[in-house]
This record gives sequence, structure tokens and C-alpha cells, in this order.
Amino acid sequence: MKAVRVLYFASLRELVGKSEDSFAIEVPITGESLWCILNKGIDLPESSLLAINHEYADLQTNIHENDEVAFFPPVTGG
Amino acid sequence: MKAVRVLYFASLRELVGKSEDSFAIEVPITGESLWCILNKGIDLPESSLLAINHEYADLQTNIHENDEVAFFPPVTGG
Amino acid sequence: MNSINIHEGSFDPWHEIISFQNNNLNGVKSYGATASFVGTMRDFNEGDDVVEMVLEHYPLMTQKQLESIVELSIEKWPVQHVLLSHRVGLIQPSDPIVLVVVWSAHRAAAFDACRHIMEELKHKAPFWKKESLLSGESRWVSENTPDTRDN
Amino acid sequence: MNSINIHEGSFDPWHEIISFQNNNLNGVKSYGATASFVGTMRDFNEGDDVVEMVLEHYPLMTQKQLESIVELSIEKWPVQHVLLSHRVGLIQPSDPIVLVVVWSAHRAAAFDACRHIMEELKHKAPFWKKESLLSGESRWVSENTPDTRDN
Repeated sequence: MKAVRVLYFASLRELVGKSEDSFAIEVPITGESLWCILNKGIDLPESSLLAINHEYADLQTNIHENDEVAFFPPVTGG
Repeated sequence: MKAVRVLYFASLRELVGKSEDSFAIEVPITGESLWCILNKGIDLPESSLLAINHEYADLQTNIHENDEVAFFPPVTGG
Repeated sequence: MNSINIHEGSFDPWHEIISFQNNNLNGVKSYGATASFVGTMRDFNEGDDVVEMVLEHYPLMTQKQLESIVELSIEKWPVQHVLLSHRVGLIQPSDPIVLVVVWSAHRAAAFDACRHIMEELKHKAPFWKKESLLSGESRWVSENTPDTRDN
Repeated sequence: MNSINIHEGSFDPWHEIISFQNNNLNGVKSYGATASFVGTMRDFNEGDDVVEMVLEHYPLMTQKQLESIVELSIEKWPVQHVLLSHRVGLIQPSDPIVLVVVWSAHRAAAFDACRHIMEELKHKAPFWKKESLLSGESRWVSENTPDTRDN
């Protein structure tokens, strides 16, 4: 069991009702599986994005120890 | 014989050694003919432009009484 | 010389350009072209009256993405300097939100890089807008408009 | 609201934008995008060191051409305001020469119209540059670069 930090932003933060999860989990694990374990019963909205260590990543990308993971909706800055 | 005002700008002004001709001439007359009469022995440089009353015109366009005519090289502003 | 700034409060884009030039480009005679873009909050969006907006972001990723966008644009075009600023937090209509400025020797690179940076920012930088409408509702802006460049 | 200005002496493009906004856009909340371009005199051109430059123009035609360029751009894009300024006379390196600013609801129109106005100005407005080189020679700039837009 390894430490992983998970952040939620904008509408996803509101959807899951928390801005952060920080805990130990079996790694490697894909982003998609991580969401399922952490947010049981809440489907990840279709257009959601995943970042691992501040870089965009595919939902199938493996997450490792000490990674910072973030789930968020399409960006709308500028 | 009708009054026509002719202006020269930039390198064409230097080429003909004057910035303006103002005098009476038989009109209508094309821009090309006007240059030949006013600047005997000086060929109009190939890329030269003509304006009649502050609008671009073809060298074959007819010039009429009281028109303001200008000869100048390609523009280089901005 | 590049400068990337996140503003928690209001900022004036024109004074920011003046400061940047005074501090970094004083006496510099090598740039012939400065292209800039300022994005400002409107009081309407998608047919609705908007009274205010909260701009949320993911600070560490924002910084990394903006730096990467600027770096890649400098590799792609002969750009001399880039100034990029973005507002976060509570924003009112007519407040500036984003500023992108590019200095280059010639106009094509300045125009192209400025627009490219702006489009990249719109589609990659982790910012999110939540609008408060005149009707009392609030909503997340769902998506930015597609890339507006021809190519 | 459009403003077209010919400056016989030096002008500061950023303060000109600030003045325009203060005078005309105070409290206006309808524009979301401001695209601008500033052309500045470099101290080099076509491989030579340039020490100063004289910018000649044909005043009545300049005014007419610039007005026409702005009018046509407003017909082509949903533009709210245009500010266009051009310097004439004796100019030193690092002096601003031209300023084009476009305010619009959305960024595509602002970017497109700003660049269009700049290209049209470069190819239609009757301005001519005569450079004084470090070598002591002086020369007329022979031609502007071709239109830099993709289309």
C-alpha cells in the first residue's frame, strides 16, 4: 500500500463533495480504477480529464507511489 | 485646357525633383500620358502607383478637370 | 525574457505591459512587432446576463502548463519576449482576465505566437469559470470555444 | 466608436489605449476581447544598421484609406471599436510607428480584424519610409513584406 494524493477541481469537486483524497492504495493502478475505488457509485463524467504530476494523462495510465493525481472537467480559462 | 493638380511622393518626388505640378492641360487624359507630358525624358518606374482624388487608379484611367493626381512608389508604412 | 503571472486580485494589462517594457526592454531596439491580447469579462454569456464569476485553478499545474506553452511557442517562432498574466478568484464584468503579449522582430511571428499561446492556454491551462447569473443561478462554464485559428 | 490618428511627434501606444478606454469604454461590459498590434522602429533592416528614419505620407489620402480600411473591417467582422494610430516625420529606433487595437465580444473577430487592418494598412495606406544607415547612406524602403496571413 503506497501513498497517493488525489485532487478534484471545479464541477468534479462539487460532484464528489471533496477537494482532496490522500491515502494509501495498491499501486500501480489506473486513473479509472482509482476513481471507482474512491468515488463508489459516482460515474466519472464523460469529458473528464486526468492529470498525473501536473501533466495530462490518459485514464488508463498507471499511477505510482507519491504521484499527485487530479480529476477535473474541461478547462475554461482565458 | 483644364486645371489639374499633380503630386509626387517619396522616391518619385526625388526622381522628378519637385513635389507638385499645378497647371492647365487638355482633359480627359490618362495618368500615363500625364506623366509623359510633365516629366519628359524620365521614365515612370515600373512599380509606380497612381491615385486620383485619393483613390488608387489604373495608369490608363482618365483624369478630369480639378482632379488631384498623385504618383508614388509602393507604400511602406506600418 | 518571459514573465508568467497569476493575479489573485484585479490587474491592469496596459500598465503591466508598460512595467514589463520599462523593466526589461528599456533601450532595446531589436523588436519591431508587439502583438497582444486581453480577455475581459463580459456581462453576458451564452444568452444570459452574468453578474460575477469565480475563476478556480490548479496552481502547480497552471504554472507548469503556462511555462510549457510559452516554451513551445518560443521554439516554434522567432519570439524575443513573452508576457502572460491570468486572473483567478472573484471577477466582475469589465475586469481583465488574461493578457498575452509577444515581442518579435517581425509581425508574422508576433501575431502567430500571440494567438497560438492564447489558444493553447484556453485548451490546456487548468482554469475553470463558474458564473453567477442575474437570475440567481450559478453554473460552471462547460467548455471553451474551439480553436479559432484557421489552421 | 473608432479613432484614427496621425502623430507628427512620438506617441505612447499603451497610454493611448488607456486614454481611449477611459474616454470611450468606461463601464462598458460588452467586449470580451481586445487584440492589439504595435509596430516599433528597429535599429536594423535588411541586414543594415539603421540610425533614423523619415516617414512621409500623403495626408488626405492617408486619412481616406485608413477610414476605408477600418470601415471595411467592421463590415467583415463583429467589431465594437477600433483605435488606429500612425506616426509620421523623423523617427528613432525603439519609437512606436503604428498601433492597431480592436475590441470585440469574442477573440476570433478581434484577432482577425486586428491583423487584417494591419496588413491592409501596410499595403494600401500611403506612407513611405526613408532610412538613414549607420554607413552614412540613406535609402527608401522599397517594399513591405507580403501579406503574412495564411489566407
